[in-house]
Parts: sequence; C-alpha cells; structure tokens
Amino acid sequence: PEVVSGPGVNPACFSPWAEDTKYFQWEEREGPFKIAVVNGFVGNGWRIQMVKTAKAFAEDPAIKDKISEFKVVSTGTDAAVQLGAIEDFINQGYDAIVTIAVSPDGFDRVIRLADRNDVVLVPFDNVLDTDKVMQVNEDQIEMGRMYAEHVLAVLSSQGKTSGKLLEVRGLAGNSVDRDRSRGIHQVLDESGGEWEVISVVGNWDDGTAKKVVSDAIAVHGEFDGVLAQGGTNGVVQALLDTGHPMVPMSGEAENGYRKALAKYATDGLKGISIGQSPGLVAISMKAAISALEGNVMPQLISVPLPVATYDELKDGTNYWSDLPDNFFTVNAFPPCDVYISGPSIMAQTEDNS
Amino acid sequence: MNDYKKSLKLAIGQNMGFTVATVGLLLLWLLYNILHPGGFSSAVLIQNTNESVVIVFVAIAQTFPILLGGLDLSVGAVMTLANCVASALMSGSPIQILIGAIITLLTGTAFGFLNGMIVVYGRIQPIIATLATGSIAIGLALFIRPQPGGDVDGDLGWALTNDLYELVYTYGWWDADAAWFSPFAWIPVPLLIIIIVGFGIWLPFKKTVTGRTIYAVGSSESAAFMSGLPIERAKLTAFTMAGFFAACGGLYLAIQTSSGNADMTQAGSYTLNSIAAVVLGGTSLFGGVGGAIGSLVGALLLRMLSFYFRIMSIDPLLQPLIEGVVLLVAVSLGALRTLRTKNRLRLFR
Amino acid sequence: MNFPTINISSEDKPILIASGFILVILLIGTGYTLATQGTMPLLTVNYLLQQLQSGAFLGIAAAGLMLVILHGHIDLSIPWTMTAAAMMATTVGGELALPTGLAVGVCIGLVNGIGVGYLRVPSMIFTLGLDSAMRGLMVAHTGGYAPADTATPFMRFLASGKFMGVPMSVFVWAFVSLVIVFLLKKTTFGKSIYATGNNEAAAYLSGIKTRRVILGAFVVSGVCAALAGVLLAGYSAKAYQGMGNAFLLPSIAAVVLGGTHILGGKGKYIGTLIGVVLLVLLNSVLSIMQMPEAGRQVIYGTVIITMLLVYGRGQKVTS
Amino acid sequence: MPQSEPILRMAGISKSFGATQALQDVDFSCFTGSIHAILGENGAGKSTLIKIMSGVLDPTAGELFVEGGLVNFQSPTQAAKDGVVCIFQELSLVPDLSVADNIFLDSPPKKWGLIDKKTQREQARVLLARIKCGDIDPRALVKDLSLSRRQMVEIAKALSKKPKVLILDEATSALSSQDVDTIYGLLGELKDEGVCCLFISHKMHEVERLCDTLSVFRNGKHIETFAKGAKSDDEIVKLMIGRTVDAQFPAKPPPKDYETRLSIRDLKWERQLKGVDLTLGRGEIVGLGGLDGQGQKELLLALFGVLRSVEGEVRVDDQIVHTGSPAEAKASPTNFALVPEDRKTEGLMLPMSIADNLMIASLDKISDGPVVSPSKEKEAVANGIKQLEIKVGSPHHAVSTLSGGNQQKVVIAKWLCTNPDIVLLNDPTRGIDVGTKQEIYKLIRALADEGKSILLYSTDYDELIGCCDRVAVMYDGKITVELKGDEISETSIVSAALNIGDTPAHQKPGAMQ
Ligand SMILES: Nc1ncnc2c1ncn2[C@@H]1O[C@H](COP(=O)(O)OP(=O)(O)OP(=O)(O)O)[C@@H](O)[C@H]1O
Ligand SMILES: Nc1ncnc2c1ncn2[C@@H]1O[C@H](COP(=O)(O)OP(=O)(O)OP(=O)(O)O)[C@@H](O)[C@H]1O
Ligand SMILES: [Mg+2]
Ligand SMILES: [Mg+2]
Repeated sequence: PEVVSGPGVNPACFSPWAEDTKYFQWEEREGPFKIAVVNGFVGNGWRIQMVKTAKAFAEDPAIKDKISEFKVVSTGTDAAVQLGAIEDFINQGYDAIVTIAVSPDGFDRVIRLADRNDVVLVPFDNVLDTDKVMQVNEDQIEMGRMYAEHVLAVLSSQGKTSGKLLEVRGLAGNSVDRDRSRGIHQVLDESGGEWEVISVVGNWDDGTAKKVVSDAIAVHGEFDGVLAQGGTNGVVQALLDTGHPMVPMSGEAENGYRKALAKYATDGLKGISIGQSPGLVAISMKAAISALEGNVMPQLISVPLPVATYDELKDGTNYWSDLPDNFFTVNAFPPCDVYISGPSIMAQTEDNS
Repeated sequence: MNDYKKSLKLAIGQNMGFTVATVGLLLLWLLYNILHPGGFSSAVLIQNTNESVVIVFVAIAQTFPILLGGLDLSVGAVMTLANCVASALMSGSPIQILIGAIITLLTGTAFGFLNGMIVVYGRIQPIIATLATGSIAIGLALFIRPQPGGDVDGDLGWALTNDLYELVYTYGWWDADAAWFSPFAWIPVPLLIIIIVGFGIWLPFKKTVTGRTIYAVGSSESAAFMSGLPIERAKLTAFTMAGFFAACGGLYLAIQTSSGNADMTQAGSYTLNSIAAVVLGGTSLFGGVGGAIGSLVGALLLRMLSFYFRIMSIDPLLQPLIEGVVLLVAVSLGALRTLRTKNRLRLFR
Repeated sequence: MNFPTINISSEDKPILIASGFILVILLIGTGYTLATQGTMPLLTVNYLLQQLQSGAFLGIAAAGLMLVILHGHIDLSIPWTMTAAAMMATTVGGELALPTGLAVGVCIGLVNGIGVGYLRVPSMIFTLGLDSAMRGLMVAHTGGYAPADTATPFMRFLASGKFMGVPMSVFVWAFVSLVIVFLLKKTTFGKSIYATGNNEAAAYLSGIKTRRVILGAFVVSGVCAALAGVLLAGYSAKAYQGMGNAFLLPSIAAVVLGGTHILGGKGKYIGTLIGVVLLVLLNSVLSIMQMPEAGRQVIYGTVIITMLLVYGRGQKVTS
Repeated sequence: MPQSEPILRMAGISKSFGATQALQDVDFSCFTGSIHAILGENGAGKSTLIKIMSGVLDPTAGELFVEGGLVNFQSPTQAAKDGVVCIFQELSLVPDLSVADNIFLDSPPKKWGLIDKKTQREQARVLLARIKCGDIDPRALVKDLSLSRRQMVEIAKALSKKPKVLILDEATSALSSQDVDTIYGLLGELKDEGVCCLFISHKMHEVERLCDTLSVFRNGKHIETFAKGAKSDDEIVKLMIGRTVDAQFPAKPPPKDYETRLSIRDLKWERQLKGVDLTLGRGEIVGLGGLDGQGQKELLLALFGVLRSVEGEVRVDDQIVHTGSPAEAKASPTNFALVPEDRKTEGLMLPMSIADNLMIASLDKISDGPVVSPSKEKEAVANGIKQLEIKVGSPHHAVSTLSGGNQQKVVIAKWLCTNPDIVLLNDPTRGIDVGTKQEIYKLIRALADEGKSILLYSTDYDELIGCCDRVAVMYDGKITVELKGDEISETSIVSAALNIGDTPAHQKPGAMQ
C-alpha cells in the first residue's frame, strides 16, 4: 500500500490508534472480493464465537454482495502453519486476509508477499509488532489502566488509599497479558498509594484461576480488591467458596461474570467488565473491504473499549441472566453499523446456519 | 534384473507402511495441485515446503529415539529453545549470523546429549526423562524470551524461504537471470534444505555401526548387547541427533519468522505431531523398524491435511473434528494388517 | 483406609522418598511465608484441605490413568475426555448431568480400548487421535448448539461443598481411591491387569481375555477422567473449552513419581496418591512464592528427574 | 588328550549374583582341535561359565588366559577379537534386521567408513552356503525365519568371526535333525582346522556322537573332566546330579485301545496345516514327531484357539467344538491346557511372583465372582507347588529367580491348577536337565494314568520313544505316519520324518502324492 496522509474514511468506525498513526491507501479495485479469515487456535469459547461472528457477518446484507468467496480456517498454535495458510491464500489470489496472529512477530515474509501481490492483510486481536500492515485492536494497556482506575476509585470511595490487592494474570508470555498488566501497574504506581500486590497466574482459565485465588486467600488472608483479566468466573467462585468478602474487582466480558456482578454488587462486588470482543473480526473484515475499495485507512485502528461497570448492567441489554456463562456479551459497534450481539451468535437455536 | 526386481519386492514387503504412506502422499499432492488455482507452480511448492520444514525436522528428530524403542517428549521444547536462542543471536554481520546459527545448533545438540546421558547413565525411561527435560527446555526458552520477539536478519529470512532465484538475487552470488541457471531457479530453498540436511545426514548415518545399533537396540536390546554392539553410544547418539534435528527445526523457524517465541502449547503440539508423523511414515513405535525418510513423508502427510481445508469449502467449526477423525482413521489403517494376522500370537510385541 | 502396611521393598522406595519430598516442599514453603509474612499458613488444616480439594481432580484422573499405564499403555485423551464430559454434563443438566458425564467417559474409554486392545494401534497415537477428535467434536458442539454451561447444584456440591468441614471432593477422591485399590488388589481384573502388563502373550495363552482387560482399563481411565472433568466443572461452576488441558502431563508425572513403571506391570496405587499430593503441593508452593513461569518449568522438570534418579536407576540389560 | 598349552584356561573363577553363587573357584582348560562337552543340571553354572569366557559377564574372582596370555574381556567384541566366539542359549539375533546385517552385526565390511551392504550380502551368501543354508536369502529379515533357520544364522554369524574357540550353548536345541547333521559335519571340519569347540547340550546322544572330552559341572563347581568313553552314561548322570537315575522313563502300560476323546479331521490352516487327521484317547500319550517346522506347533496352537480361520473339524467327546481363543479352549467342554514353546516369552510373567504365575490360568477357581478369595488362593498355590515339587524359597518371590527347570515346572503347574482334560505340550523339556526331565516324564505318565489325554510335541526322539503310547509323525503339514507300540523306534521315526517311503508302520492313505 501507499503511505498517505489522513484523515481516513469513516473515522468514527476506523478511528486511528494515536495522533501519529500512519494512513494507508491501496489501489481501488472492482468487487466482489475474495476474503479469508486465518484463525490460529480454535479450542476456546472466544475463538469459536469469533469464527461464528465472521461467518454471520459475511452473510450480513451490508457486505454480502461485496464478497465473492469467503473462507475461514483455523491453523492451531503452530506459527509455521499459520504463515503457510496466509501464503496459500495469497497464492490462491485472495484479495484480503484477516488473521489473528499466533505470535506478535514473525510475519515479515507474508507481509512482503502480501505487498507484492497487493493483498490486504489485516491482523486483529493479537496484533503484530509492526507498522507495515493495517491492524485492528482494542487498546490493551488502556484496558489494564481502566481496570485499575475503577478498582482504585471504588476503594477510595470506601476511604481506602492503600492496601492489599490480588492480581490474577493471564497466559505467561502473551502480549495481551503483558500489556494489561502493564496498564494496571502504571495506574497503581501513579496513584501514590501504598499497594501491596500479590500476583498469581490464572491463565485466563476459570479452573486455574479459582485454584490460585483460593490458594492466595489461604496464604495471604483477605484482599482489598482483585485485578483479574480473565478467568473471572473462577475468581468470583473462589471468593464465594472461601467466604472472602466481596470486594471491588475487574474482569473480562463473559456473560457469567456480568451475571455475577449484577447479583453480588450489593454485597460489595463492585466490578468493572471490559472485554476483548469477538466482534473485532467483523470490523476487520469491514476495514479490509473498505481498503480494497481504495479508501484511506489508518494503519492501526482502535476499536473503543466496551466498558460496563456494575451499576450499568441491564438484563437483556448488556448481559443475559437466562443465557449460558461462556459467551462474550459485547459485540455491537454502532459507529461501524456492526450489530451482532452475543446472544444472536451464541444463543441461537440450531437453524440459522 | 530379476534379482533387482526381487530386491524391490522384498524392500516393499519389508517397508509396507512406508510404501503406503509415500504412495498416499503422492496421490494427495497431485490432487491438491489439480484443485489449487495456482497448482503445479513454484510459488505453491515454496509455500508447501516452507510450512513443512519445521515439522519435518522435528519428526526426523523424533525418529531416532523411536527407532531405539524410546520416545523423546522434549523435541518440541528443544525446538522452541533453539528457536529462542537463534532469535537472540542471529543478527549482525554474516559471520555473527553464522556463529549464531552454530551456537543454536550446538544448544539443541547439547540438550539432546543431556537427554541421552540421563537415559543412559541415569537409566530412566526415555519417555519420562524427556517429559521432565522438556519442561526444563521450555523454562530456559522462557528465560531467554519472556515475550515473543527478536530480530533475525530479514534478508536471510527472505532468501531462505523462497526459490533459488531469490537466494542468488538477494546475495548476488552470480547473475540470477543467467540462462544456465534458469532450469534450477524455481527450486524452493526450503526443499533443498530438507534434502541436504535430512538426507545428507540420515543416509550415511544409517550405514554406520552406530546407526545400525540404534535399529538393533530397538529391535532387541538384549541381542544387541550379546552381539557386542555399542549400545550406550547408540543411545547417546540417538538422543543427541534428536537434539540436533530439533535445533535445525528451531533454527529454521527463527529464520522463517525472524523471531523467537517460547510458546508452550506450540512446543507441545510439535512434540505430539512429530510422533504422529513418525508413525504415519511407517516407523514402529516399538523400535527397530522405519527411518527418517518415512518420517519426512509422514510429516508431509500430516501437513497435507490442512492444505485441503484451504482449497475446499468446509465449515470452519467442523475442521478440527475432521482433522482428528482423519488422523484416527489413518493410524487405524495399520489395524487392517492386524485383522489379517492369522496367528494371534504375532499381535503381541 | 485399608492400605497395606509398609515394608520397605523396591516398590515402596519411591513411596517413601516421595513422602519425604512432600515434607521438604512444605518446609520450604513455610520458610518462605515465615520470612515474608511471619505466618505459617501452609501448615494449617484449612490450607492442606484446600490442596486436597483442588488436588482431587488431578488425583482422580491419575487414578484411572494408572490402570492404563500398568499395561504399558498411555491415555493421552484425558484432557478432552475431561472437557467433553463436563460440557456434556452441563449441556444435559439436571439430574442426568453426572450420569451423562460419566457415560461420555465410558464411550471414550470404549473407543480407546477397541483401538488399542482390539485394533492394536499403539496407545500413544490412538488416544492422541481421539483427543483431537473430541476437541473437534466439542468445538462443533459449542459452535452449533450454544450449549448450557452452568454446573448443576449437585455438581457444585460434589466439587465445592463441605461435609463436616471436609470438602466433598476429597470424599469423592477417597471413594475412587478405594475402588481402584479394591480393583487392583482383590479382583481377578486386577490380577489380569498386572499379568497383561507384564507379558501380554503369556497372559493371552493363559486364557486371559487380554483385549477385554485392556478395554476395561481404558474404560476406567475414561470414567475417572470424566468424573474429574465433571467435578472440575462443579468447582469452577461451569464447563468450558480446554478445561482439561492442564491435567495431562501432571497426571502422567504423578503416576510415574509414585513408582508405577511406565512400561507397565509394576506399581502400587498409594504411590500414585502420593505423587499427586506432591505435584499439587509443589505447584501451590511455587505459586505462593510467585515463581515466574520460566523458573517453575525448570524446577518442575528438575524435581522429576532428581526424584527418579534417587529412586534408583533401572536395571541394565545383560541377557 | 593333547597335552599342549591349553587355548583357553580359567583359574579360580568365581561368580556370584547377589546371594546366588553361580560359580565357585572353577579351574577349567580346553585345547585346540577338540570338541569339548560341558554337562550339568539346570543352574549348574554352564551359561555363566561361558558368559565369563566370552566377555558378557565379569567374574567376581579369578583369572582367564587365552593362548597363555592373561585377558580381561570387557565385552563380547573384545573376546571375539581374541578368537573366543559364543553362540548363546538365548538367541542374539536382531529380529528386525536382515540376515546379512545380523551375520556381520558388529564388524561389517566397510567402504569409505560406511557399511558396504553389497559386500556384506555376498560374504553372507558364502557363509550360508558353507553351512548348507543356501536357501536363506541374506536380505530376508530374521523375524521372518523359523526358529531353526535362525539358529543356523546364528551359527553363520559366529563363523564370520573366524573363531579359535567356538562355544555353542544349547545351540542345537531347536534345530531340525537335518541341520543338526550339518552342524555335526561342520564341527568336525572345524576340529580338523584346529578350532576348539565347547559344546553345551542336555541331549546325551548328541554329546556322545560329537565330543571327545567331557566336563561335568554341579552347583557352580567343576566336578570332573574326562575323555569320551571313560565313563558310562549312568556314571555321567550321577556326576551331574549327584545321585543315580535308575530308569529315565517311567514304564509304559501295554498297548491297548483307548476310548477316543479328541478327534481331529482334515484340519487346515494357511500353508502350515494341510489336512491333519488325528485322534487322542482318554489316558493316552500321543507324541508328535517329525522335522522341525512341519506344522506340529501350529497344530497345537490351532487346537488351543490361537490361530484364526482354521478349517476342519475338531470333536471332543464326540461333540463338535470350536475354540476361538485360549480362554474358550481352557473352558469346558474342551478343557485344553497348553504348555507353550518358549516359557520366557509365552509362559511366564517373569517379574511377577510364583504364586501369581501359578494362579493366572485358574483365576475363576480361586475367586467368588470377580473377587479373589485369599484363602482359596493360598491353598491352590500350596497345592501347585507341592504337586510338582517346585523348589521355591517363598511363593511370593519373583518367578524370574527360579532356575530354568523350575520355571518350566511353574508353567506346567499353572495348567494343572485348571484341571485340564487334554494337555498339549510343546517341547516341555527343552533346555531342561536330566533330573528334572525325569520328573516331568513321570508326571506326564501320572497324568495319563489319571485319565487325562496328552499330546506331546518333542524334538527329542528318545523322549518320543520313551514316553509315548503312540507317535504321529508330521511332514509338510500332514500326519504321514502313525507308529504304535514296538513300531516306535529311532529308525522308524527318522525315516518317517524324512518321508522316506520304507517305513513298516501304518502309512496314512493319501499321505504321499
Ligand atoms: N488377542 C487378540 N488380539 C487382537 N485381536 C484379536 C485377538 N483375538 C481376536 N482378535 C481379533 O478380533 C476379532 C474378533 O475375533 P474373535 O471372534 O476371535 O473374538 P471374539 O470371540 O469376538 O472376542 P471375545 O472372545 O473377546 O468376545 C477378529 O477380527 C480377530 O482378528
Ligand atoms: N543375571 C543373573 N542374576 C541372578 N542370578 C543368576 C543370573 N544368571 C544366572 N543366575 C543364577 O546362577 C546360577 C547358574 O545359572 P546358569 O545360567 O549359568 O545355569 P546353566 O547351567 O546354564 O543352566 P541351564 O542348563 O538351565 O541353562 C543359577 O542359579 C541362576 O539362577
Ligand atoms: Mg544355560
Ligand atoms: Mg469369541
């Protein structure tokens, strides 16, 4: 693509990450387009919801006519296979490839190939450490910051400006875990309070999270707040089962966690829920099509964080008390005309496939 | 002539698994190229081989311990460790890069040697010893690369993951457009790497006494001992070779991705896939039968499966299921032989 | 519990050493908490019971796996057996949740048993294949049916409830242990397992239906993994994709650290029990010490190697 | 005896395994150009002795001299370099490698430092031709050969090392008589070339035919060495077991007509069984003779339900039966028992206890439903041990701690615990010493007297002659000749086995096309 100057098209939807974000422009071409989604690992709820969202969005009347061929593959955690899949789609003459990278690095070759063949490559969610491709993501550091700001705010409203906090981290070595934790610690450091932080590794997994939180409570006693970034159902369960008082906490956007927030807010579980949305895939597909149509696009597109605090929860709107725990609630992005709510994807009865 | 035919028949009969796998691979590969819009082109071949190099190396690595009748559950982890080491060292001047590559290979080799020492002198079962050392390898990899990253020389990455033309062009060894060169220019470098490193080491190695001892130990350790074969040397060599080839895989992955990633799940899946590849290639898990070329074929077969998902329209959420079932069916095909065995005592080994 | 009295033989050595090691781990952990907080929470009944509670899932899975390892086979399908059982249990829900979960375990065990025992595909590879097939099935299941994932109250009670101050899951684990000990020591099935594990040809020629014995062991392993999965869902209050992934390698390690020979034929259940406790405590103490993942992996591997070296090296082949 | 310098001399050699003293202060010499037999009961220490000579084991004490020089072998390869080469009792062939690979396993011909397969193949061909085994393809895998062919390969392998001292540890136990003749010829040649052959065998007639010098071992001690003919058979046996053996075989009852219990008609399986007809009476001992590999083992396995797709008819007590597995075969109505060919791989769970091994075939008899009853088990174990007079320290010791003969008794006792009607024996005395053999013969006769029917396959003619009421000789998958009473003699069995037409006995119709 050519590096051009901004502003880009539809900035409400494709908002640039920062002021100094570059802009790209590809040569305009005739639709409809061949688009592929190259997912990595598929064995967790988020990825499944993402794949379903992609499929549903490809059928959305707004873009259906613009897509001539649409394929989704999952490559597993193997970097070589994912690179191979992308390269394969380039060889097959696809116009755009949307992907969740299995590693933030290592895509130099396919980026070069995509450029040579004028293919639009759009990594999202796990983005790449490069500014050579157009990418779509939520700001993970900001998410960490908001987690911590919320918990500190609730605590200070209770008159606490120092104390003991439990941080429940995600998968070791993952950049999302790193960034969220970084954001959290920035805020804690800036707050000037005396915060003793105990970190445990919950792997974003309910069972593991519950176990390590229970252990931490058994060993360290009571905490004033919990800064979790995943596996939040397990964290809540651990609080309940150990009889730990309900304290302010942070967490992802699964339906189960929001149900718990709604239920236990009055007991003190004054939490914040911000999630990485599986709907990012839809925005990425939209961005890819927009780029193919010759529009000016920001290199790094920031999707607004879908925040909900305990006092903002409304049954049937941003959580569903009668639906399963595992799906991710936030999926609608009005500025982008993307309205694929969690329930419509994950709680459908089996006939609209 | 007649004798030649008889030899061939014997060889096929004695390597049934390998023969079936090879024929199967060829058929699947032909069909794939027919179905692929860009089939039978250098670009597709480059892509196919690029995707396969690492698993091929790791599968070759796994072959040695399996021939011995053991198993190396650390190959994926050692590959990852080498990948991280390479990502830290493979930049700078050509000499520095070369030294980096050598250190990477040495790291994996040394780790394999350590596995061998534990198995031989600690007399711990390989499967469980390497389960533990695999953990250690991943730990070390995480120390080196707590987060994915590193910058391996980009030109190198580009040159080694394309055809010969790009390699020559990138480094300007000679005129890449020379007429004499054009018949070879399309050959993918990764294919050459597999053939040169894999076959170049394996074929001679098989003809050494140590190589043959590995087979003998896998087939009957007591017979090997009674025959005065160097058993300990063979075991040490087998695990060292496993470390070396795993490191080759890690090194190539670093070149291919210009980075290192201490990814535990990826390491685990490489280990398990390597076992599947070795078995698909006709090597017996009991040891003594098979070889690295079979593992190469097995690894390619394993990869072939995912190639098909990209040229056919299959519901993405059904793909993992299909993949699992196909693997299950493929490994059960060997059972056909079992069901034909007329003497049930032969089933126990 | 009616465990045999301990007299020191080569089979008991691992058990004694592992027990000693458990004490060492507790002491190190206590030393750490004393130094950092001045308290000794690790030696409280509460903490230990909690470890047993969360160790129960690993313990139950390892108990079943042991029967398979006694044959010299291995069951790599444990992770997705756990997950599939848990997910199917919550999908069906209600009173049928637990039976459904266990039925999933039986089915997976049967398929494994047929593949390994009857078709004679190496277990290493067959169970691996079934594991990925089950993963595929669960992905398709979640994607196609949006299943309910909330654990039933009974599952929650079994996993997190307490009876006389002791977590229910500890009772479940104890019950499973008793059943396994009974199977191994007192039944013809148990004798057949050891015989088949030692020399399948001889066992077959002695008129033992070795294929059925293998099948039986895989079914037990499947059921145990399924029970562990259902309990884990009860513990986390819901079932989710990939919930069993963390259990495979530790359960193999626990069985082997307990002195069961990986090539089959030899091993006592109490060893497995102690192996599980050891690993659970080791993990917990490392977590308390906030050991980063890298160090944790290195320590984990080193502990296994060291202990096996201490157990005494295997026999050299001479004839 | 040539009184030159011995080619190999042992002085004060002792060897102990833990508490077991396998060899005690042994002095032993042997000389070039001689065939020297080493005799002794099971567990006398013969194998241990030669393992020390050939570098497999280190002696606990003592010295070893080869051609007058002190040696200290660390491995079989070193021993082979000094010309001491051994063919072991347990085969040392690698099943998954080719014949040629096996023959030149540790020192192959090389080209540019790598194994030269082509030369290796040609040299193998030459060696095989020398032992008249030109029919063995050097490229074939050893696992595809029959046991007797494998032993021939083993011998070729030893010859390839150009031995000065060639040791055969029961190397002829599985050979067919044709091959045995070849080996005899070969040993004669080697003797003339000045090679010293040490020969271990439990078959007295082999020793008699071949050897010029005999050494007897007992309980790890070298008892005596003497020239052939210096002592009578009875004296030798007395030296070996420390007592006299009156009659080796128990008396046979006079020939009579037995009530038929098992009748086999036109039994076919693959290419090994081509229509076997045979009957077996109540209380009768029927021997199966013939060259090795004529289908005798397959016949036993087919009856026992091990082979798949067997055609033909098997009747027990006039009822047609079909045995699909050993489990079915051992149950009523057939009540078969099979003592298999190789006790180590097919008969025993070596690391398990004697008690467990004894009970494993009769678990249903010691249990209530699925639960084992400890009291019944204890009683049954004690019975089994008593019935066969197995020498055990404790029934809880591993069966691997027993000597070969006692291990074999455990296998037999295991089957007696099931109280079988028809006992199939596959060479039950292979590698077993005279004393134990005698006990086993007595036992077989006692079982027959109890009314059990016995089908005994043996490679030893003496055994067939001494033990059986009737002998059926197999050739090429069929029973060609049946011998009864006085017809049973070495000549008649041998000629029937070789399918030479002039047998006096009942030629089966259609047996020879
Ligand atoms: N011990 C064995 N190991 C492996 N496969 C066997 C064995 N015995 C039989 N089979 C195979 O299993 C299939 C069924 O054989 P068969 O009819 O003998 O068993 P079955 O009687 O059905 O089994 P069971 O006695 O356990 O009920 C056949 O295809 C056979 O090849
Ligand atoms: N590796 C070993 N460990 C322990 N004891 C052993 C070992 N090898 C041999 N023995 C014991 O040493 C003694 C001599 O055994 P050896 O094998 O030399 O007997 P043998 O004369 O060859 O008997 P056979 O005629 O049965 O082959 C026996 O009591 C045997 O149990
Ligand atoms: Mg012997
Ligand atoms: Mg049957």
